[in-house]
Amino acid sequence: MAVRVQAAPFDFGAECGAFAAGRRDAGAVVTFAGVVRDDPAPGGALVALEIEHYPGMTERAIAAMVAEATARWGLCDCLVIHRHGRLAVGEAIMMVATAAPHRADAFAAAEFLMDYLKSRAPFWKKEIGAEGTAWVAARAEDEAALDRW
Amino acid sequence: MAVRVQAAPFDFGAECGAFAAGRRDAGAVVTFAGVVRDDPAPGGALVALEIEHYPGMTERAIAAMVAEATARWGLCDCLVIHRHGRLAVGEAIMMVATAAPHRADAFAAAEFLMDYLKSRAPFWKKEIGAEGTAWVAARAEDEAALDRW
Amino acid sequence: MTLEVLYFVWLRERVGTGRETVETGAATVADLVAELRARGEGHAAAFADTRAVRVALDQELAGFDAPLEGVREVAFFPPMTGG
Amino acid sequence: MTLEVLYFVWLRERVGTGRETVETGAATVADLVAELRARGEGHAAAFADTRAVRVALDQELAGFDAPLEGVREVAFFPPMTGG
Repeated sequence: MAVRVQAAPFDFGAECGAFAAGRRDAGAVVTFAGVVRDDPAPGGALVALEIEHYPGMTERAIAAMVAEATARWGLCDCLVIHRHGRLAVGEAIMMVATAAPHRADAFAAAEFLMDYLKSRAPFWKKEIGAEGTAWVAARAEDEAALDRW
Repeated sequence: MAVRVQAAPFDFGAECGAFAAGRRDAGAVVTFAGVVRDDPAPGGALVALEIEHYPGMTERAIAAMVAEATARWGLCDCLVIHRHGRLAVGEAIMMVATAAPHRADAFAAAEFLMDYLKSRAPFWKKEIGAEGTAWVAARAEDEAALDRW
Repeated sequence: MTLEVLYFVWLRERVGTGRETVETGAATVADLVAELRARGEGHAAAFADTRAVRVALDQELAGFDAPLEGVREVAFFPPMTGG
Repeated sequence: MTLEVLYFVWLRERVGTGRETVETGAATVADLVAELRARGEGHAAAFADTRAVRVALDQELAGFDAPLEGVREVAFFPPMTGG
């Protein structure tokens, strides 16, 4: 189990490779990467995303989610990486990886972690456009997604 | 969109990295890897897995699943790699990757592809143990998993 | 008509070959299976319980009641276990 | 009691600081918010609509009716948008 909250970029492919390497225990590995999408922003296209977070609480909140997912779906291993600071379009914001004996558990745990990271980990996104900035508003469907767990 | 059916090993990390690289269109990338698990087999522990397939039909069947998933969940991209032949414990059997603007679609498409690959693509697994071999029987829950789509 | 008949996995092991060319007048898959069973012990063992057998016609999954007209390749195999 | 009060995102922008030390006798988060509102225009703007505000006590999410006894750090922020 590992949780990393960092400003530095990470290499999604290398992380996936290292996470899956030599697993004899888990038949199923699921990974998710969130990427800065080329969305409309103030003044046209998105230039960058700025992510603020709450140091200390961030790590606690993610560790609690990871512990719950691990217990609930019997995970063999779990990894969460989430960046903060300024990110350009096309860069990976965060990733989750889960390993379990069977695929249904690995998928469910990854989706659970994503839903909770979206709405219960203290990160906030600001869109930086060519002519202005705007904080991203929480989406009702992200909050509603928690109800399924 | 790419489908590869091959005897040669593939590098899961490198494939994940290449698939996610520079995505400006898709905010969400989901990948799945199936790994040969250290399960009980005839004569004790599993030594290897031997995968038989139906050349020609395999590629057609997977291409049809990929086309359906792409249309249904509006995928930006999709990759399926599935090996055949002999695989050692810890080796990756197959992988799926999906990219979509939002995570719910990327997850659903990856799970759909996995469910269909399990039960509708012509692959069959044989377990090679220390003292014998046995064809893996289809699991009722894998067939039942198709009902949700 | 002339059909290429393919066998996979334990059907191949029981029949003793993965492929044979069959001359037949069978109208459906079920008719063909009845003919194949009569070919010998191996074939009879392969088709002893057709609930455990799946069929593909020209590489598309089909049922045992499917007509064979126009078909060139028939494949028999157990439920799939990929992924 | 002495509390460290933290503000994030647009609450920080409106209040004009990310952190302040507050001397208070407030029993609950709601009481504290009422006191903070009276500190000036920026604070009042930050807490104009508390439906859009979330609170954490010592880095755990809490409700506005939560008691402050024993708490050292109170953080206010909008709904989270990570992932």
